[in-house]
Amino acid sequence: MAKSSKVTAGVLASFEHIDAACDTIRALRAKGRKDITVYYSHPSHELEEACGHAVSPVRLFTLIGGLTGTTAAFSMQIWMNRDWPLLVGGKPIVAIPAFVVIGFELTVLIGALSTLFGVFFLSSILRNKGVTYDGRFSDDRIGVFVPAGPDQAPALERMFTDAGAVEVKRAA
Amino acid sequence: MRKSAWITLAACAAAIIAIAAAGRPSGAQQPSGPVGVVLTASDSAAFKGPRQPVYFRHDVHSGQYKISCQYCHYSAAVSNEPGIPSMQTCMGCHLIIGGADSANQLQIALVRESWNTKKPIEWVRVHSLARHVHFPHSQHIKAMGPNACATCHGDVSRMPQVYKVNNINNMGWCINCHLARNVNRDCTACHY
Amino acid sequence: MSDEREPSSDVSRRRFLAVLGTTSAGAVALSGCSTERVEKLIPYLVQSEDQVPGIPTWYASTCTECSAGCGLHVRVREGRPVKLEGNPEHPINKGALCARGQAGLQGLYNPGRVRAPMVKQGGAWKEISWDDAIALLAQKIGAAGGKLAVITGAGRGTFSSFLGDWTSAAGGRVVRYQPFDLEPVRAANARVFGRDEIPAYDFAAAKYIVSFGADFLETFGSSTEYQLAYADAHGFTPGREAAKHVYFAPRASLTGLNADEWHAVVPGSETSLALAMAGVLLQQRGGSVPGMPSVSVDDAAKATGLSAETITRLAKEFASASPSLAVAGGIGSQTAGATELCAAVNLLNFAAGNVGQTVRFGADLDHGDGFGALEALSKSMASGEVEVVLVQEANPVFTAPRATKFAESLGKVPFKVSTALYFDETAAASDLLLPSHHALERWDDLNARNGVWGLMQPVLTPVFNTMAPGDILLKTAQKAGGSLAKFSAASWEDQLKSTWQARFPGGDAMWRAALARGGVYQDAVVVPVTLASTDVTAAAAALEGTGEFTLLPYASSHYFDGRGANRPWLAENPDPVTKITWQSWVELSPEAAARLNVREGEILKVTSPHGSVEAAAYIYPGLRADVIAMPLGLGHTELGEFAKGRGVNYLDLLGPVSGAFIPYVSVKVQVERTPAYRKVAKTEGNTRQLGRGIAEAMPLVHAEQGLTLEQSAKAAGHPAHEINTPRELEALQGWREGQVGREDGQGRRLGNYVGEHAMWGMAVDLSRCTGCSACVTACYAENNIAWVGEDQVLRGREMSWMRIERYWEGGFDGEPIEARFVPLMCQHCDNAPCEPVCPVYAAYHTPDGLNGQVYNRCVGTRYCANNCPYKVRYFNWLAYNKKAFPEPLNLQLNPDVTVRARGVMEKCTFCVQRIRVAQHVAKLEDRALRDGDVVTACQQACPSRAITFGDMHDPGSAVLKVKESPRGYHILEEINVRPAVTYLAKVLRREPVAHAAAGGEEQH
Amino acid sequence: MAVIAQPPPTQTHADVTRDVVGTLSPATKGYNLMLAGAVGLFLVGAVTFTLILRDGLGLAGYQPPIFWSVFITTFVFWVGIGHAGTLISAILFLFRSPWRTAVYRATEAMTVFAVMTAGLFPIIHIGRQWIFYWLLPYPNQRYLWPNFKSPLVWDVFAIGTYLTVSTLFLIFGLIPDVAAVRDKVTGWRKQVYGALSLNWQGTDNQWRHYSRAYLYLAALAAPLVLSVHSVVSWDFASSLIPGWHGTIFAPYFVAGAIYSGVGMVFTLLIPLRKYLKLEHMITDYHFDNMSKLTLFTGTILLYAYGMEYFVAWYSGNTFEQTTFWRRAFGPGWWGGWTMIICNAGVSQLLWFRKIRTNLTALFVISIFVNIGMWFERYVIIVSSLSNDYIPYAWDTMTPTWADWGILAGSFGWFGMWFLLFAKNFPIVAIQEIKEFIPMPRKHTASAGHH
Repeated sequence: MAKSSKVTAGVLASFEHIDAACDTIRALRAKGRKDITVYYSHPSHELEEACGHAVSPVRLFTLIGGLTGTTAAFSMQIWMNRDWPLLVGGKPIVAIPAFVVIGFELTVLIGALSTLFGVFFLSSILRNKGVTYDGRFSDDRIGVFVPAGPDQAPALERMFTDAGAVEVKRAA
Repeated sequence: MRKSAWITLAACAAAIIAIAAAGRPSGAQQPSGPVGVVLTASDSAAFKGPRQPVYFRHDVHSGQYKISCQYCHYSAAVSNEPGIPSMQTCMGCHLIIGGADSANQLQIALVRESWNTKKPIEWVRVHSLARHVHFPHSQHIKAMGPNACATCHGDVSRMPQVYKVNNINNMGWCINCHLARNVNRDCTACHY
Repeated sequence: MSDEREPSSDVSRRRFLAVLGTTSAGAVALSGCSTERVEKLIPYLVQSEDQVPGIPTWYASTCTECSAGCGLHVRVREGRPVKLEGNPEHPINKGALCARGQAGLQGLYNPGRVRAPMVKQGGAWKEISWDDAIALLAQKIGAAGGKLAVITGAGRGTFSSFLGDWTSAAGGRVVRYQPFDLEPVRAANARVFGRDEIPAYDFAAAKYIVSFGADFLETFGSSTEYQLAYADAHGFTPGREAAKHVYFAPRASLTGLNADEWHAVVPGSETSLALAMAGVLLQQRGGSVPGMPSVSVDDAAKATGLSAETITRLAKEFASASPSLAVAGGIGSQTAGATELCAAVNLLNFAAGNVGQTVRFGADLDHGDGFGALEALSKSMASGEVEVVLVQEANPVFTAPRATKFAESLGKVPFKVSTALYFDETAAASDLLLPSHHALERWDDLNARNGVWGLMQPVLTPVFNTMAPGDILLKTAQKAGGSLAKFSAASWEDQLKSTWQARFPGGDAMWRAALARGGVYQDAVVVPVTLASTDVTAAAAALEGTGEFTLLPYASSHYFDGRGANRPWLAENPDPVTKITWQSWVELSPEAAARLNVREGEILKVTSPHGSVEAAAYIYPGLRADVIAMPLGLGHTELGEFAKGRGVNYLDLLGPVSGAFIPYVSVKVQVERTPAYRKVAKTEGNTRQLGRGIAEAMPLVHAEQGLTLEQSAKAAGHPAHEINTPRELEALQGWREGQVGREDGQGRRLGNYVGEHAMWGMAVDLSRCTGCSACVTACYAENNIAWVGEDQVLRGREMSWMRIERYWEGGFDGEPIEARFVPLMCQHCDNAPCEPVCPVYAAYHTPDGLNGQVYNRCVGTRYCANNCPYKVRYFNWLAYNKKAFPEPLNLQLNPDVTVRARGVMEKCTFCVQRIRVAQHVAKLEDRALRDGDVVTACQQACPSRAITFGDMHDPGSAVLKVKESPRGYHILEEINVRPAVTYLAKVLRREPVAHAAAGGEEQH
Repeated sequence: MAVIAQPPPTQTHADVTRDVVGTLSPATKGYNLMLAGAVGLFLVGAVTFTLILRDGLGLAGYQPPIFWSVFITTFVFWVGIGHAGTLISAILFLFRSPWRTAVYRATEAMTVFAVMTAGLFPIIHIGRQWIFYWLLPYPNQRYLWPNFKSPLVWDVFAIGTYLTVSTLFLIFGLIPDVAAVRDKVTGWRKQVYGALSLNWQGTDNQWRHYSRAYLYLAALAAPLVLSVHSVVSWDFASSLIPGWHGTIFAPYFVAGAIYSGVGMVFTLLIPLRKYLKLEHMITDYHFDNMSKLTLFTGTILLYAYGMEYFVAWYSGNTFEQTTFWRRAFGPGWWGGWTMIICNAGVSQLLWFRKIRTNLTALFVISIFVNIGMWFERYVIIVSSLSNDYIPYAWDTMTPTWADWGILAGSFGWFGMWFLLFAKNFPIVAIQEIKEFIPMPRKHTASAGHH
């Protein structure tokens, strides 16, 4: 796991039970905490819902990428065919039907690439947020991290233990 | 953090355009070379272009004495091939002209020797067109006049030693000219 | 002319040429990128007036590939001949040239040539200087004391007569020996008309042509001349009565396949047939030839195996046409009784009143002394009467049947000298080699017939260290002195020139004019003849042996007597009849094959009383069931890398020769199957066109009525071959005016849809085409096409841009078999399917309507070839360009055409290089192209004048006129690729046989 | 037909991680032997190609008019193989079909490596391999561009796109699993997987974008699957050669591709599952469903074959008729029948559940499928070319050692990559399996959502 220069101070709790985790998260959000980080090992609607995020804007990247691909493909083919027009098989110089295939391919290609770019760009992959992490989160634990100074920490620890966290530790 | 990502994105785009632009060859540059001062064969090493067995100076023949190109390259106006002068053509003048100074005399002596020993001088080829290109010299002279030579070969009248001014095997360079003059650029005009 | 053109002798001429070759863009392997390595430019010492780099110089000369003596135009670039074409001014070939003649160039640059004088010492050859060689010869001749014999293959002319004087001065004798010398024709003429000569035949004037086994389109006499005339007589020209052609022989040769009727008569029975026909003719015309032996139609029918009706019908047809022409004397019908046959045919012609009309005496076509003379010499050599023999450009060791023991007799001669060009069998058997100049390297002449004197001049400095035979004789004479001392001319050139100036008035002017025209041409005086004798033995000559098949060896139309065997152009140009390349084969009729249960390619053992040979079987429908046929010319033991050990020599099956000529059809043979198999290297796939309308034909009557193919088919009650309905065509029309037009005129400008460019097109008249394949060799020569060799042909990888397809029609349940020949080259379609599929635009449409192929752009996906419905694109699977042009063959390469490298697609370009050159010339002369400025190589060579080429946008162009013929059609019209090549349907003198159904009979 | 219900999950998340990470255990002798074999085959191909580069394509058995043969056949074969993967991972993902989870990673890997193999052939098969890049539209001093009207250029783009997208799809799906591996292993492997996991931590924010993006990638990949082989089929269909010039080619080829792909999945998974001890994850349930897919596509092929012959007969077009008559009874009859029996015929056995669940039978069938599909392409290409419009030019061909060398090499190249992948990456998707295994709950009562 990635080490980092500055570790955000806070409290990290890990849960075995999904419902416990969800309840805790909801409780924290009720308290108005926005800066919670939840770790889990697989896509889970229950948890996503608990975290209550809006729909990811990554689709914009897909859309824009796709459209760019289409325009790029057609403009490229039309321009290149006119740049040095050569006649083949008595077909028109600009033969749109023949260009559809590459139009489609580039739509998909650039669409996919920009989607991927979008994920890397939006989510924190490739960048270390410097929050505490535990290897078991990729296995069968759910982690909840809340940044907190020494003053708030004890309260949070108590809250987590009550909620049924199997382990609570403080990051500083 | 995010800004940097956007910058990277822009940079990539810029790079791609730059590469695209780079693909376009530039036009011919002007030849450069000292005007006909007296030079000895040993100097020829200093100049661009291959050293020739005989230090033949286009700058003297074409520049100083204003001998027209087609006097020696006799078939340029009538044939695809420009033609290289026979030893007889050289001797036509150098039977009499022996050279003003020792350096020149030395070189002209070589020419006379080759004539006497019937061993033609083996010139080193400067302009060698790819074998799958057919370049009709006659058509270009017909279209651009007898002094069109410099367009491709550079101003040899200022070259003590001939060198390649343009990459004649760069097709784009040919095409630039054909586009500018709006003449035929059908593939089979040159490739067959 | 050439002597001024020489550079210094120090600079190797060949290297010099090679270098100039590289400077002239083209004639070297195509390389993907620019050439940066150091090249040398070697100037002439003295610039000759008649050589301008990049511009071809044409020299007139004369062809020596056979005794016909056709006129040549030699195309010389940068001092080296690159192509041979017919001399349009020449009275014999009028600009046409056969495949063999064109391949003379590969004779000049042949790797099998003797490169320097050599002497045999202890069985090994040792190179010596010319002086020593001449001295040795002179000394031997001196010592021989008149026991000298000379065998020469030289044609009639100044040299041959000089040779005669020279030899008799030395006390020896000369035998002028030419294979296929038509001795029977001469003997018969001597007997019947008292003239020992070969007359001139006028095929053009004949209204009815009957050939008794005389293959006048291939190897009989002056075949190119005959073919030109034959095409005019037999081909269809509106408003001109077309001649009918009947062919009697056991095997349908190319001539037979072109005949309107081929009748497979019993070998040797032609004599009685000719006499019977003469009888019927006289009956009908009411004349008589006193003393002519009469043979009843029924006897003739019995002898020939034809029905009496047929004979009578044909005889009557023959009688009612005038003038007509009957010819005989071909190798394929040369039995021991060949002289009788020729005599009978003489009588037939006489009875029909053709003598003096279509058979004209007085010309006396060139011929040798006949095989009898050689045989006599052979005997005296055997009995030790000859001390020194000089063999001059003849190869009797190969061309005389082994049973005649010529080689043995030659072996008995103490000192044997050969002036051969090539290291052939005879050269190998000799003691001293004095290599001659090739005809293109020396001064010489040829008196092919009375009145026609062809001149030869050196058109390049000799490729090898050789000497003109004339100079050899002169130098030897001067060395030997004595009785030979009188031959004191300084050089053969002087001697020839002075002889000419003595022979013709006009001095130097005459000489220059003759050089320019290629000789002096006068009409021979026609000599009237009277009937000297009418005695003819009608009975067929007996055949030797007890085998079940009669052996029919015939002269190969490409190898001729074998001299062509070492020339890849001829070896790879498929035999016009069988379409086999590179190999020897045995032809069996389908019936015989079925009876012996033989399949194509099985090795058969053919045994005669005198020997046996083994070769692969080829099943040929144009053959009698009781005959097997074999082409001569292969089976060399020497002659060079391409010929040595290739094929078998069927002469080994023949017996000793008693008469004046070799009776080729004289033995019966036994045929046995062997377990061995060898795939036949033929270029044809399926032999039937499966009703696809590729090679179309229509009856003469319809052609005369000016019907189109569809109308003709309807009239004949056949279903018209499918084409697009008018509605479909209308819909497909779109691409031209519609789509392309919409492209703001750009498409119009690029593609050739408006008249501002030329639009090149071609027309091929199948009623003239005989399938002789001269165009194929012309294409190879012009376009630097690489030959690929037997192994690659077996993989179907031959590169011939132009191929002659031969399809069989009919032949089922008794109906006659008919051959259709179609020359197929790139059709330069407007809607070319090959173009849009090329990913890199290597195939595209040029503004002047060509289907362009840019070799250096081609990456070799081969999709174009797949998508070409005509299958006329050829791919360089291996580096054929490296294999096909070994020194010095590479000197022949045409500098105007790029040599294609490995991995590149190539095809017919309509000789685009010729188009471009013509355009350049026109531009320099500030004029537009004129019709006829561009002549494609195939069109130029065609001895049938079947091909027309030109600009279809020029309303006055010849090609448009031909294309307008109602017989015109496009191959595979229904797929609407709009070819630029129009074919004119063949014209039959009978109903065309119905097309075989799809999926019908095949031969693989 | 009878359906096998999805078996209820028996394992916990921890088991899944353990078992899958367990497959990455050090290689056994058997594995190394197989790998060595694959590399050996690849070298055979490499040597053959070197010789072809030196001497030319003439080394192969090409015999005009057959200008394309074994190389293009093998190309289309591998492109076809490359179809099952993305189909199963993308299209079935969109259809939310549960049985894909256990097998899709393996099939996806197969796809990528198959397309990687296919991608070599456009280079191998051209005459001047060293300038293959002329097919790409890159700015050059000649001012020349490729011909976008040529199906071969479409091909370049289609294959290129498909390779890129399917690779991305594979890598993308791998990220969380690699992270899981990273957290299990130690030492240098931890470093490596750590780097490969791109720092994945499975935070809510990451998952949020990740699952969305995965959906869109799937949505993009789905039509791609159908398009790629359609484009490949147009390489043939857009020509005018009888036997190629058919409008049903696109669906016909796509069905065939999926058919062959799934066949190859069987060939790979049946031994693999045993070797990696994944029997409890990849079960009859999965094979049954894949068999049904095979049966479905196989039946489409049966229809397509029938339709080809019918159209040829019904068109009344003599060229078409001759071609198909000869395909069945001509010199290449054996190929024509092999293709019909191995594909249309054998696939019909899968109507029987006994066979669908008998892995030995499935394995044997899958071998037939692979052979049959290779022959399908061989027949379509070679037999159609061998007899088109001009009978005089007709010819037949026999492949040479060079053809077989390249074919062997392609299998070696493919096997090499697949084996390496199977040993070093989770061949089963940990995260998606977990998705279908409910996590423990404290109060079952409070399950569900408020």
